[in-house]
Parts: sequence; C-alpha cells; structure tokens
Amino acid sequence: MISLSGLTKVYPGGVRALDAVDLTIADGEFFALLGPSGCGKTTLLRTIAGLETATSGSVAVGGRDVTSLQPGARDLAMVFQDYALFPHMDVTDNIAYPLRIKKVAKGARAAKAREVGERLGLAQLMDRRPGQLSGGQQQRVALARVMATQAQAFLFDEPLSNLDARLRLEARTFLKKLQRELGVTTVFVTHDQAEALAMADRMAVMEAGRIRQIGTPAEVFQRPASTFVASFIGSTPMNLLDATVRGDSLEVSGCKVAVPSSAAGLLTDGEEIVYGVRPEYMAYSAEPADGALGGMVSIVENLGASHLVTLEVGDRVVQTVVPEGHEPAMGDDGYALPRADRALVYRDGDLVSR
Amino acid sequence: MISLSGLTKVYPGGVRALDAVDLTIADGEFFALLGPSGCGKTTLLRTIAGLETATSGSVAVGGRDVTSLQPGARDLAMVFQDYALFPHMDVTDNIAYPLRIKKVAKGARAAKAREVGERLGLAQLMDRRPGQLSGGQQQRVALARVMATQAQAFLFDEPLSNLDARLRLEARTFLKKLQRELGVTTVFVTHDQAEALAMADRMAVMEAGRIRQIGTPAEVFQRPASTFVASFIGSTPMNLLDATVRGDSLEVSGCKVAVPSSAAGLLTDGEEIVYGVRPEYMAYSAEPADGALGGMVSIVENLGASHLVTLEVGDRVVQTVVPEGHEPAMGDDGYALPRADRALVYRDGDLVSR
Amino acid sequence: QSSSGGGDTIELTITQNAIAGGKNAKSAEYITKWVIPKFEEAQKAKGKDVKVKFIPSGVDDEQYKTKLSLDLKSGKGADVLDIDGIWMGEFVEAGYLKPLPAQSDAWEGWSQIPEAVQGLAAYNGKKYALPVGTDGRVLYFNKTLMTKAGLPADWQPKSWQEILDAGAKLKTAGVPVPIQINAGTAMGEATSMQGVLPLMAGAGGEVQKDGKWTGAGQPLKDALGLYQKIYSQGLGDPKLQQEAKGRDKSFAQFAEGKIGILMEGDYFWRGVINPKDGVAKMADRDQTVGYAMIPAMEPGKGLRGQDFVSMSGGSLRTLNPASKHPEEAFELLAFTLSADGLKAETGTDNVRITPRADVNKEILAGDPLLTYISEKVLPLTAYRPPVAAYPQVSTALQEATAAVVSGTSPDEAAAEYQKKVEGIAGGAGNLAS
Amino acid sequence: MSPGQVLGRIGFCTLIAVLLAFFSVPLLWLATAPFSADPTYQVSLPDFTLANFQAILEHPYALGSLYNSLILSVGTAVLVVACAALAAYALSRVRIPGRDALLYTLLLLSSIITGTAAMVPIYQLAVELNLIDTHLGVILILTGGLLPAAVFMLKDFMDTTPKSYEESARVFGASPLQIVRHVVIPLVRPGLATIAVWAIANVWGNFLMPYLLFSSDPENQPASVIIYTLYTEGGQANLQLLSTFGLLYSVPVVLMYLFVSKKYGFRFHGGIKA
Amino acid sequence: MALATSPPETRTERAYSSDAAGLGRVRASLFAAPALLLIAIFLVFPALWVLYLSITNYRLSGVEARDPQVVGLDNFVNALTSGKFWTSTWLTVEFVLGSAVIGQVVLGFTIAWLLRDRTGPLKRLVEGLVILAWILPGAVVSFLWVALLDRDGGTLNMLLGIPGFAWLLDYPMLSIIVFNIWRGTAFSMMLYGAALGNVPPSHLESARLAGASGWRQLRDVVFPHIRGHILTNLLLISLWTFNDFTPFMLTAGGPDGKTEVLAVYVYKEALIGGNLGVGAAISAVILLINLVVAVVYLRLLRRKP
Ligand SMILES: Nc1ncnc2c1ncn2[C@@H]1O[C@H](COP(=O)(O)OP(=O)(O)OP(=O)(O)O)[C@@H](O)[C@H]1O
Ligand SMILES: Nc1ncnc2c1ncn2[C@@H]1O[C@H](COP(=O)(O)OP(=O)(O)OP(=O)(O)O)[C@@H](O)[C@H]1O
Ligand SMILES: [Mg+2]
Ligand SMILES: [Mg+2]
Repeated sequence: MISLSGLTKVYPGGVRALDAVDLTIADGEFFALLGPSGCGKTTLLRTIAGLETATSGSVAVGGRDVTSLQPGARDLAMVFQDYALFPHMDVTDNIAYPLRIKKVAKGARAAKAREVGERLGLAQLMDRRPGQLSGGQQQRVALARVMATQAQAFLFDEPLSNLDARLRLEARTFLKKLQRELGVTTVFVTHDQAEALAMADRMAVMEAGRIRQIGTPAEVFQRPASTFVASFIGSTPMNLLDATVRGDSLEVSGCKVAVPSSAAGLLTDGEEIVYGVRPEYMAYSAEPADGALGGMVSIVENLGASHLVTLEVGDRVVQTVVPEGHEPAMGDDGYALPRADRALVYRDGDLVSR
Repeated sequence: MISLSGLTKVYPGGVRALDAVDLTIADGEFFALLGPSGCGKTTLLRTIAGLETATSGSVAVGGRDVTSLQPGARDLAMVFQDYALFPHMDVTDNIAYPLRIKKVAKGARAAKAREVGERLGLAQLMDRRPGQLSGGQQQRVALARVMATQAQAFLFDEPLSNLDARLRLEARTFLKKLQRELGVTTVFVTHDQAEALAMADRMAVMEAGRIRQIGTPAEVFQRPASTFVASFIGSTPMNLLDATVRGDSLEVSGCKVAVPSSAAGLLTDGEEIVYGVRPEYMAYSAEPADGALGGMVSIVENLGASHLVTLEVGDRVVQTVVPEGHEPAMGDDGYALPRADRALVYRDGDLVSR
Repeated sequence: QSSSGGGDTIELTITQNAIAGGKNAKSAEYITKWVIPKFEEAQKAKGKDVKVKFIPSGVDDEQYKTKLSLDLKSGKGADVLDIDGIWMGEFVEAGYLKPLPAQSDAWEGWSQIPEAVQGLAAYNGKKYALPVGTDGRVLYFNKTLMTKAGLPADWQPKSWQEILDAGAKLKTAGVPVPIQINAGTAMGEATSMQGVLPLMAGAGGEVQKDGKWTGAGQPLKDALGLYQKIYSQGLGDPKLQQEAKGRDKSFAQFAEGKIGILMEGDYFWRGVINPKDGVAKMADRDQTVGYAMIPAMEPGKGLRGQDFVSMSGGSLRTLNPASKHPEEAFELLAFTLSADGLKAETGTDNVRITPRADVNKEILAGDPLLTYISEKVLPLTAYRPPVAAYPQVSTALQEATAAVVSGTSPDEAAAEYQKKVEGIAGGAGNLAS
Repeated sequence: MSPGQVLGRIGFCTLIAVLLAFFSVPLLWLATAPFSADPTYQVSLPDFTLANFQAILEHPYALGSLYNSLILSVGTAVLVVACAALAAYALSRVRIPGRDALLYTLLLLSSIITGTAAMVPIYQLAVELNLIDTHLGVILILTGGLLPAAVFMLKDFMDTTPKSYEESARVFGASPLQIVRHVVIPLVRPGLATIAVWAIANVWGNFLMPYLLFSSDPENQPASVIIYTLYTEGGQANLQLLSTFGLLYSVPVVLMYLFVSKKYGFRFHGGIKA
Repeated sequence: MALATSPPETRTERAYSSDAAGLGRVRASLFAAPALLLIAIFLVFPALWVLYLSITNYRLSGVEARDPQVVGLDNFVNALTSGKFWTSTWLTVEFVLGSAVIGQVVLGFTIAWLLRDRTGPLKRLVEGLVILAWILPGAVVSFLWVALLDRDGGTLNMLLGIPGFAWLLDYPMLSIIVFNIWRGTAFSMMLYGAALGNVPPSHLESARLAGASGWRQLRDVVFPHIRGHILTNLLLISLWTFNDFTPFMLTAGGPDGKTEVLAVYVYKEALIGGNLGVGAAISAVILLINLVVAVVYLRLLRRKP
C-alpha cells in the first residue's frame, strides 16, 4: 500500500509541481496516473521513489513512513521512460544488477536473472547488450530487472511511450497480464488516456499538480467530474458545447436537445451551462431527427470498424462515431442524436449530478 | 502528381531499403505510407525528396523527371519528425526561411510568413523562438514553413509522433482539414495505423522495402491482402488463427466456425489455412453459441465505450470487442461469434478471395 | 644529490654534461671506466672505502647550467662537477661555489699549468676550480680549392684584406661559399667564439677591459665592417648564418668541399672532420685541410699589439660546497686531472689540449694541428670574461653581427650594441671609456 | 550522377588527397631515415640497414628511458583520469557556486605552470616535499598541470550522460560510489580513454620537468630527455641514433592510440561545450 | 522525449542541474577533493610563487640568486616599454591567429565536415594521420619538420623541385604557423566531429530542401548549432597556442627573432638568460592576455546570437 498525504513539491525555480496531493493506492492495485504534459505526473512518481525530496507532506509505503528515506531504502522499483538499461552490461547483468547491489552471490544472481528472463521470453537474449535489442525487447528487460528486485511496488514512468504504435498495443496487454499474475502494487504514469483506461484498476487524472478525479476507468470515462477530465479522456474527445436551459430541454448551437437524465431537475431555466456528450454516445442519421444536432459533414475519419464524423453545427463542431457502412460523404448534411442517459451537464466546469 | 517507377535504394552497407517500388500518387491526394519500423518508409520519402539518391528507378513530380535533381530543385516541401525548426531563429524567420533562400525580398517574406502564421493560429507567437513553444505549436510552425513554400507536394515524416496522445488526435483532424482546403498532394509517413486510416485518401502498407498493399483505408482495413497487413492494421490486431477446412466449416482451436463468405467455394477439404477475424467483427456472449469461439476471459481492457476481451481458446488467444455494459469479468467463460461476411481466410499468408 | 656517508663508506658523485652513447661520450667513458675504479682502488689502498658514482647528462649547455644552478641552490648536486669557464663568475656571486679548500694549493698539477690557463679558474683573485682543458681558434682552408683558385697550399694571411682577396679568388674559381665566419644569433656562442670575438681581438679590442664593458668602440666597428664586406660581396652565405642548424651545415659543407675558408676551434679538427669518427668525416683531412693563424686587421694591430690572435675557452671542474666529504671530493677532482688520468682520457682517438704542459708534450706530438695550436696559437690567445653578465653581452654581439649580415650598416649595428650594453651594465657610466 | 555531383566528388577527392599529403609527408622521414646507413635530412629510399636499431639497443639508456617514459606517462594518466573523473563528476552533478569561474581560473593558471618561468618554484617545491629524484614527484607535478584541462573536458562527458541511469541504480539502492563505479565510469569510458591518451601524449613529450627533477640518475630519465642526449660533442644531431630512437619513441604512443581508438573509440563524446 | 528543437542551453540546464546520484554537497566535495588538492599544491601554489617572482629581480645565478630584491613593477615596466616584448607579443598574436584561430579551426572544421557522415577506412586513415601528428612527441615532430623544410635535402623542396629554398629563413612565421596547424588540428577536428554529430541531420536537410547551398547550410544551420563548441575550442587552443613552445625547436626563435613568440621569449629570458624575475613577469603578462582572451570568448558565448 502506498499512501501520500499533503504531498507538495516546489522546484527550486518556484514551480509548484505537486500541490498537496492525497492519494492511497491499495495493495496489488494497478493504478494509473494520467494527465497532460507538465501536470506533475513524473514529479509525483519520483517523489514516491525518493528521487525528489518532498517540500512538505509524507509518503508511506506498506504503512512505513519513508518520506525521509533514501530511494534505495524504500523497497520500490522503477522503470524509466528510456528504460535506463545500462548499455555496458548484457541482459543478464542488467537484470541481476539490483541483486548485485543487495550483495547476492554471483551464481544466485545469474540464476534469478535467467529465471525472470525466461518468464518474459528473453531466454535467447541473455548475452546481448541493450543496444542489440529492439525497443520491445528492451522494455521487457527493464521489466525483468524490476521483477528481479521483488520490491513492494513498481513505479512505471511512461514505459510504453518509446515503443511504436503496434508494439505499444501488445505491450499493454502483456504488462497488464503480468501485473495480474505478480499481484504487485503498480503505479503507472502515462499521458495516453487509452493506455490508462485499458490497463488501470483505478486511475487518477491530474492537472497542474493536483488530482482532479480518482476512479475506475469506467467511472472516469462515463462520468468525468469536470470538463477538463471530460476533454482529456476518450479516444475521441467529448463534445463540450455551450448550452442554455430552455424549460425542459437545452438549446445548443440553435438545436434543441433533451436534458440529460443525470442532470434532470438540477437546472434552472435560462441558465448557461455546458452540454457534454461523447461521440460514441450519439446516433447518426442522414435524416433530421428530433433532439438531434444537425450540420454539414466536414471531415470523416476512418477509425477502422467505425468512422469519426465531424459536423459543423452552427459555428461549433460536433463529432460523432458512425458505425461501418453508414458513414456519410464529406459535404453531406448529417444529424447526431445524443443518448440522454449518457449526456452530461457541466456548470462552471464541474459535473452537475446528484 | 508523384510517380515512382522501379525505385530501388541500396544503402552502402548493403541494406536494400527500397526494392523496385512502383507508385503513383494523384494530384491533391492525401497518401499515407504505413509500415513497421525499418520497412523503408523514411527512405522512400527521402528518395522522393532527393535527400537520398536512388540506386535505380526514377522519380517524377508533376510529370517532370526529377531523379537526378538536387532536393532544392524538386519543388517539394517536407516536414520532419522533429520538425527541424532552427532554434536560433524566431517563428517568423523560420517560416520565411525557404523564401529567404529563394531570394524573396525581406518585406514580402515577412508578410507571407505572417499570413501563413495567422492562418495556422500562430499570430501571437511570431516573435518566439522554437524553444519557447509547446510541441503542438512547434508542429504548426513546421507546417507553416512548408505552406510558405507553395511547393507542388508536401512530404511528412511522422510529423505527429512527437506530440502527446491527446494533441496527436487534435492535430490529426486539423492536418486533414488543412490538406483538404489547400488541396496539395501530400505523402504522409507513419507507423501508426490509426493515423493512416483516419487521414489518408489512399494508403500503402510497406514491408521490408516493398509495398504489400495499396488501397483506400476501408479496403485495407476490411480486406487486408496478407496476414502481414492484417496483423498490422487495426487498433486491436486481427485474430489470426490456424484452422483446418472440415467440409463446409472450419475447425479453429477445437471450435467449429462457418467458412467466411469471401472464401466460400475456394477451399479444399482438409486444407490448413489461417482464419482471420477482427475483434470488432465478433459478437460476444456469455452463453455458448453455434459457430462461436469459446474460452476463459483472461484480460478485459477498457477501450472507452467498449471493452477488449481476451479469451483463452485452447492454447490460443482470441480478442473481441464487447460494447459497454456487456463486459465480462476476468475468469468468466465467454463466447465470440465471428461475422461470416467479415471473416477472412489466408492461405500461405495471402488472402483467399475471388 | 649530495653525498651521504653510509657507515664507513664514503659516497661521492661526479657529474658532467656527458653521457654514454651521446654527447661527450668519451669523457663519460673516461670517468666510468678509468677514474672510478682507479680512484676507488687508490682510496682503498689508503684504507678508505670510497664509492664514486657518475651522473651523466647530455643536453644543451643552457639546460645543464640551469639544472646545476637549481641543484646548487638547493644544496644538492654532485660533489664534483664540470662547468663552463664563463659561468664561474655568476656561480660564485650566487654563492653556488666556494674557493677551493686549502689542500688544493698543494696540488702537484698547478706547476704544469700555464699562467693563462690558471687564470681561467680564478675569480677575484681566488681559485674556485681546476681547469679541465683549453682550446684555440684558427682559419681552416681547403687546399684543393685554394690551389684551384691560385692560392698557396700553405696559405697564411697577414691581414684581413688578404682573407678577403683569397675569398674573391675562391669565388672566381667557383667555390660556392668562399668564407664562413659565423654570424647571427642562431649559432649562439659559436658566433662569438668563432666570429666576432677573434675579429675584435684582431682589431685590438676586447669586450671587457679592466672589469668594464667596452661598448661599441672602433674595434667592434672594424670587426662588423669585415662581416659586411664578406656577406655583402657574396663571399659568405648569409642564409646559413640564420639557420637553426646552420653550424652543422657549415661543417657538412666544408667536408663536402663547398667552403673555402672556415674559422673554427680545434674541436672542428678533432670532432667534426676527423676521418675516424667525426660528424662530418673527411677521409683526406690530413692532406686536404690546411690551417692558418687568424691575422690581425693589419700586422701589429691586434690585441696587445699582436700580429695574430685567437680566442680560447675551457671547462672547469669544481667542488660542490654542499659536499659532505670535501676532502675526498677534492682528491677525486685532482685525480681526474692527474697526468696519468689525462693521458688515459686522451689516449686513443681523443686527443685534446689538456691544461697540463707535461701531458700535452706527450700526447699532442702525433697531431700536427693540436701541436700547432698549443705551440703557436695558445700564447696569443685571449679569454672571455667569466662574469655573470657575459652571456647577455655575447648575445648583444651576436645580434649586432646578425644585423650587419642582413644589411644594417656596421655603425648602426654598433650603436644598437652600445645601447644594449649600457642597459646590461646599468648605465653608460659603467662602461669603459 | 549529375555534373554538379561529379564536380563535388572530384573536389572532395582532391581535398582529401591534399589533406592526406599534408599530414603524411612530414612523417616520411621517420619511415626512411632509421633504416638508412647514413641518414641525412633527405627522404630517400634507404640503403636498408638495421644497424641503427642495433646501435640503439646497445645504447645504455635508450630502452630504459622508454620504460621510464611508460611509468611516468601511465602513472600520470592514471592519476589524472582518476582524480579528474571524480572531480568532473562531482562538478557536473552538484551545483557549486562559482564552479565555472573556478574551472576557468585553474585552466588559465595551468598555462603558467607549463612555462619555463615556473621551474624554480616547482623545483624547490619538489625539494621541500622530498620528491626530487622520484617518479612520483614528476608524476604529481605533471598531474597538477594537466588536471584542470582534464576536468574541464571530462565534465562535459559527464554532462552528456543521461541521468536516468544513475537514478535507476539509485532506486535499486546503490551508493554514490557504487553508482560511479558501476554506471558512470563505464558510460564515460571513451571519454576517460581519450583523456588518458591525451595525458600520456603530453607526458610522453615533456622534457623540462623530468630533466630538472631527476638530478642524480639518468637511469630514471624518460625518453623525452634521452632523445636530447643523442647529439655529438659539438651539439650536432646524431641522425642515425636520433631517427631510430625517434621511431622507437613514437611507436608506443601510436600503438596506444590504435588500441584505444579500436577498443573505446577515440573521440569527444558529445563535444566539449562551455 | 525532449524535442530536438528546444534550445540546447536550457535543455542541459534542466537535465543536469539535479543531483541524479544523490551525491549531496559533502560527498561531492570529497569527490572533488583529490583533484583540487593536487591542483592546489602543484599548480596554484607554484603559480602564485611565479607571480611573486615576477616582482623580484631574481636570477638563476649571480648576486641576485643569492639575494633577490623586490623590485615592484620594474620587470613589468621594463617589459612593457621594451620594443622586443611588443614585437614578441605581436608575433605571438600572428602565431595564435594564424595557426590556431584560423588554421586549426578552419582545417579542423573542414576535415570534420568532409568526414562527417563517412565511415570506413578512408575516415580512419585521415583521422589517424591527423591525430598522429598530435600525439607524436614534440622532439620527434620538430625533427620531422626540420627534415621536411630543410634547405638542401628537405622533402618539401624536393617535391616542389625548388632545392635551396629556405622556408625557415624566408618565411619563418609562415613555416611555424603551418607546422602548428599540422601539429594541432587534431583537437579541433575531434571537437568539431563531435559537435557536428549533434547537429540534427533534419535541420540540414530541411535547408537543403529549401534549396540552400552548402555554404548557406553551414551559415544558417551548422554554425548557430555549434557556436558553443567553436568558442570552447577557440578558448582552449588559443590558450595552448599562446603557451606553445614547440616553434623554438624548429627555428630557435630565429632568424633574427622573427619567430620569437612570447613562450620562446620567456624561455630565452628565464632559461637561457637566467632572468627568472623577468621571465615570471612576462609569464604573468601572458596570463593576463589569456585572461582577456578568455573573457572575450566567454562574452561572445553568453551573448545570444
Ligand atoms: N528539475 C526541475 N526543476 C524545475 N522545474 C521542474 C523540474 N522538473 C520538472 N519541473 C516542472 O515541474 C512541472 C511538472 O513536471 P513533470 O515532469 O512532473 O510533468 P509530467 O506530468 O511528467 O510531464 P510529461 O508528461 O511532459 O512528462 C513542470 O512544469 C516542469 O516544468
Ligand atoms: N543511412 C543509412 N545507411 C544504412 N542503412 C540505413 C540507413 N538509413 C536507413 N537504413 C536502413 O534501411 C532500412 C529502412 O530504414 P528507414 O529509416 O527507411 O525505415 P523506416 O520505415 O522509416 O523506419 P522507422 O519507422 O523506424 O522510422 C532499415 O533497415 C535501416 O536500418
Ligand atoms: Mg513525465
Ligand atoms: Mg522513419
């Protein structure tokens, strides 16, 4: 278990990279930290690891306060974005390095390295140098190295971002499976929401040194607590449209849509709010429909088995996902009907909900 | 129009990076070159640009043979992966640099730079140095610089891969829209299939210096010509399973599935083939169904509005996309029923089809 | 390292700028092969256990001097050491040397050493060292070339004019370099010793008179005038004087028969054109090479009214004041200059003019030139002043010759010299009028 | 190829040829003279003989001096590299106020020390510290002179190594010294090798310090001093010995360079940048 | 991944300011201590002593050796008012400008540029030869050049077919400049080699695509990128060349003092003349000149382009 309380980090230059962060990560949990560049994810991870000293607040690992301990004494292992494999050591030595520091005998080290390497499919590569490995293989060596430590928790700083798109997908599944098998508490930093959603048991979304929302991927995806989170999560960002409450419906860019069920009864007539609906939660049709947002199709992007259609609704754009076979041509008129049970309303940036 | 015929590039070390590539890219087309790392995408682009001299074959731009011309004389513009903005020049000077080389007068240069910069929303940033810009802004400056050249064609080498996940999605839509408006022939290199699918009018999939398939994104996605293309395209890779033809159905990992309609009548009984079906083209259910592949759910990954479920079917894994609300828990038993009109059959790696 | 007495053993060290397999190898050999065993043996006979060690060196004289200075200053260095005669003044003034111990007065060798040579080892009336040897300078000429130019094979000029005339004839006869008289700074001290100083002496002058620098007097102007004549009329090769290795080259050219007349010391005969082991061997040296005394400008115009002149130098061997065993050290010093020792040293192929008349008589007999020098030249010779400022004055002289060779008038060059010497002496008032 | 490229190619080849000539012609003498029976300054096909080598072998100090050179230069290089690496690492990783000014000042001062004017202070210092006549003394003094530039150059190598390696080792619990030993040193090894070669070449050619500081035994003198003794009584170069010894004297540094450049790559890693 | 276009200065700043190994000031000081101690004893202390000597009339021998007097700034005044010193300074400036600032920098850069993206034997041969010239001992190298430039049998005259041409006499400064270029180019070559490796190829290519000529690519892309390297290189080689004594071995300062650069001047004063006080004073002046040069370079470096 890792718990942070009131963790604050101010860099010498005066940048407040972490601002009183409170967070508890349960044993065995795969926890993702998500946020835009510069929001403090890496700083948070490094402060947990002890590579940065907290300005105030405390870090506890497995119930023990480690705030003032050296990194090596915290019983944590970390995978860096560039893997930090030692270029002058072969795979065996790299994997065995933590054991070498712990003064494990040479033979025992090598045996352990071989065991872990085999488990990760590195058996054929044990004598190579990192420079002779592909990105994916390097990543697995880095994993093997932290596994060899048998630390209480693993910290990952964007370990997939150096892989190419295809490998990244495979590595995601592999890593998730591995973590389940090992059952080790894992903190995983990423700026890719898809990665976070796919892998995490729970996740936190950060902005400017603060945590904006904590929850399971489904919670965060379906009910983002703020427009910031809403726009950040989702392969295709949520449509966030200015709207005015008009009786029991909303007026959005000259169209009339139903009040989302989550906000029913919480809005005042005439109020200015933000109406949010994900492209995935809208039904597209070429014919006008009641409560739909209509406009000209300006872009159609192929997503594989579906298409992302961008409509110009008034002076705003609305994106909607259209299943294969129904995609319009660019320049057509189109209509997107939001699902009232999935649409959301934000007031002053925060979710309106019971 | 860009046409390549028999283009071959052998690097001094003996690496045959391009192997007799024939390709014609129409005027105004947005053409994507897709392939795994090291397949020769960059080499192809650079050979078109004249940065590498072709070993044999020819390059024509707009009907003119440019094979032996210097890069500067080919009337092409290129955006590099790292944008190659000159760190010691401000945005205006960077955008105006090609004009400066073409000896355009200072005033005219600055005016043009301002115009292009404004169009790309850089008006406030014209005096900054690249180091003072965010990644997305830098990318737009690089775009502005090629736009200022008014070249016959634009060449992009993975221009989005340095952006973070969120920005990448926005930039994708932005770039596609811009290209439509300008109508300039564009060759776009990427290793991210999602990018290629979303943006391209047509695309080519390369492997080891050769083009494996050319077509529209929908063609390539729905009917990959080979198992290589099949496994490369798609956010979630296609399930490719060894199968045996048993009369009018196929035996896959101990399950019986229908022969795909595209292959109907082309298979011999008892033949060993590869059965391919995309996760998106399978219906999941918790109950056994005829012609479905069944097994234990080993991983469930959240894709946002759907989930990717990995089933262990015999000793193979099958992935299927399950819509929101129907996702199983890990450890459950599940069944995935392929859509016969979307499933494919490969013989010796090539698509079996009429 | 100063000697240290370990138990009863007395350890002595001796140093020279000589090294086996390099510079002055024969001297080094003499010390190691003859002096040390014999001396140790002799001491043993006296009941003393003495161990002597030779510290060779083989570098430029300036560097050797620097190291000696540093050693002496720090109370280190060998017990017995060789120095160049002209360093003595500055070493004494710096307190690096002390007068020889009283026992030295009783040394048997003094009686064999001519007065003038004894003078080399004295400073302010006290003896600080023993002289190791001396030399003299003559004009060498190539008899073949002389004959070709219609000059006698036993040529002996009586005035500078005769030298110039001979040069002119040689030139007409097609000799590339009729006359080589060293000039310029590149040759360093060789310019002074084998050039401007003998010429000044020929014009009746000296650099220092009664302890005062002489400045640019008529003798210097005359000497520079001769340089001008030689080098402006194509009788000499001005370039050669500027080259860093010019002196080596002049040797080689003489040996190749390209130089008619060359002013040099006896070392040239012994060490350069020596048919056995010279650096520029001349197989037919004894037949081809003639020598003549350096004439005064005109007969009787030379130093002390002489008709002929020469310059001499010589090294000294002295004691380190920091020596722990001054008595034994002096014995060693004297031993190296004993008659037997000098005979052994100069025995085979290493004949030179020793300070001792008794030895010279015996060893020079076989060598016509050395006999010639010791008998004819040494009585006429002059020495440089052994004072601290001499090197600077010498450099100034060299610069004056350099200027003349490259076209400056003798008067101008002399004036420049005058200024420099005034600077060195600390004002015009300190010069001899 | 287009005409422009042909021209460029010709230009390139000519330039390279000129460069090769410029850098190799002066070396020719060293390749011929040692094998000539009677070498002059002229480069000519030698009337091949190995007699000169025979003579050098018989020279009482020649081979020993090479050994001394080896001791001095390797000793100095080891000391310079070790001290400079530690100092450069510390200076690279920890902000010390006035660090750059300090480095520049030392760099400037080091130029005084290499000059002749410093010989008296250095000699007397060596006397006081009892370092006269010891290899250690020469090594220490040469080290002092070379260190500032070595630290200056090495610091840049250190600056260009990614810090994630060290952090990673640190999370595994490695101590700073362990980090230096296990990670930093191996990473900057090409830099260390380059500095070592540089130091060795410097010491290998240094005449004045060893000459002054070894006063009592030429057996201790390195080759840089012995080569100056290969003159005759009148100060003429003995070309037979000199050229041959020059060749022998050059071979070790050349071999060392070849070894280092093959094994580690002889280069400035990221370049030295202020 | 850091963007390649972010300005290099700020990047290094952020990446290395932090103490990755957790060294801490105390341990850092311990790490630096051996080097600093050696420097303090064997460099700073004698250097200060030299500075002290420069205000005395100390000589290697003679009365002043026994009893040196403090003469204040006399040595400096004498040096600065003597024509010889100024000639020597001017010669040094010519030498440094010609051989280091222009020669080694230009040649070193040219070689690095020509070989920038080559590999294989040609590159190794050229680099090897250049480096050879750098690491061979000075004593040997000076002999090689004496043999090369010799008037009669010299290789150069033989090659050019002009026997008897006295390079060292008629063009002494040119000779030692060329010699020093030959001798010292390796350092610049290696430094620029490394620097050019840091210029992102995409920047050059982007200029090429715009149609920039080779020279323009250098000016617009390469030079701005390697400015830091150029200035450090200039600083180091100027410093080294200022104090370089090797010309002495070729020309002994001659002919007629035409190659008597300051280092040789000091050598002649201090070692040959024995005037250690004067030598020390001139050394101090050289130090001051070096200081000025360094400050000028650092100013140029700090200034934004
Ligand atoms: N060593 C440092 N000194 C000063 N400021 C720093 C330092 N490291 C980071 N920062 C600042 O702290 C803030 C948080 O940085 P951090 O690296 O934690 O962000 P991040 O979320 O990991 O971003 P990214 O996704 O780009 O890696 C940023 O504004 C950054 O500029
Ligand atoms: N300059 C070069 N010299 C030798 N081989 C090269 C060179 N550049 C590329 N190659 C080789 O040519 C092949 C194609 O490389 P290329 O860079 O075109 O691939 P790519 O498809 O762009 O890969 P990536 O997605 O990693 O950028 C690779 O095997 C690569 O190693
Ligand atoms: Mg980060
Ligand atoms: Mg590429």
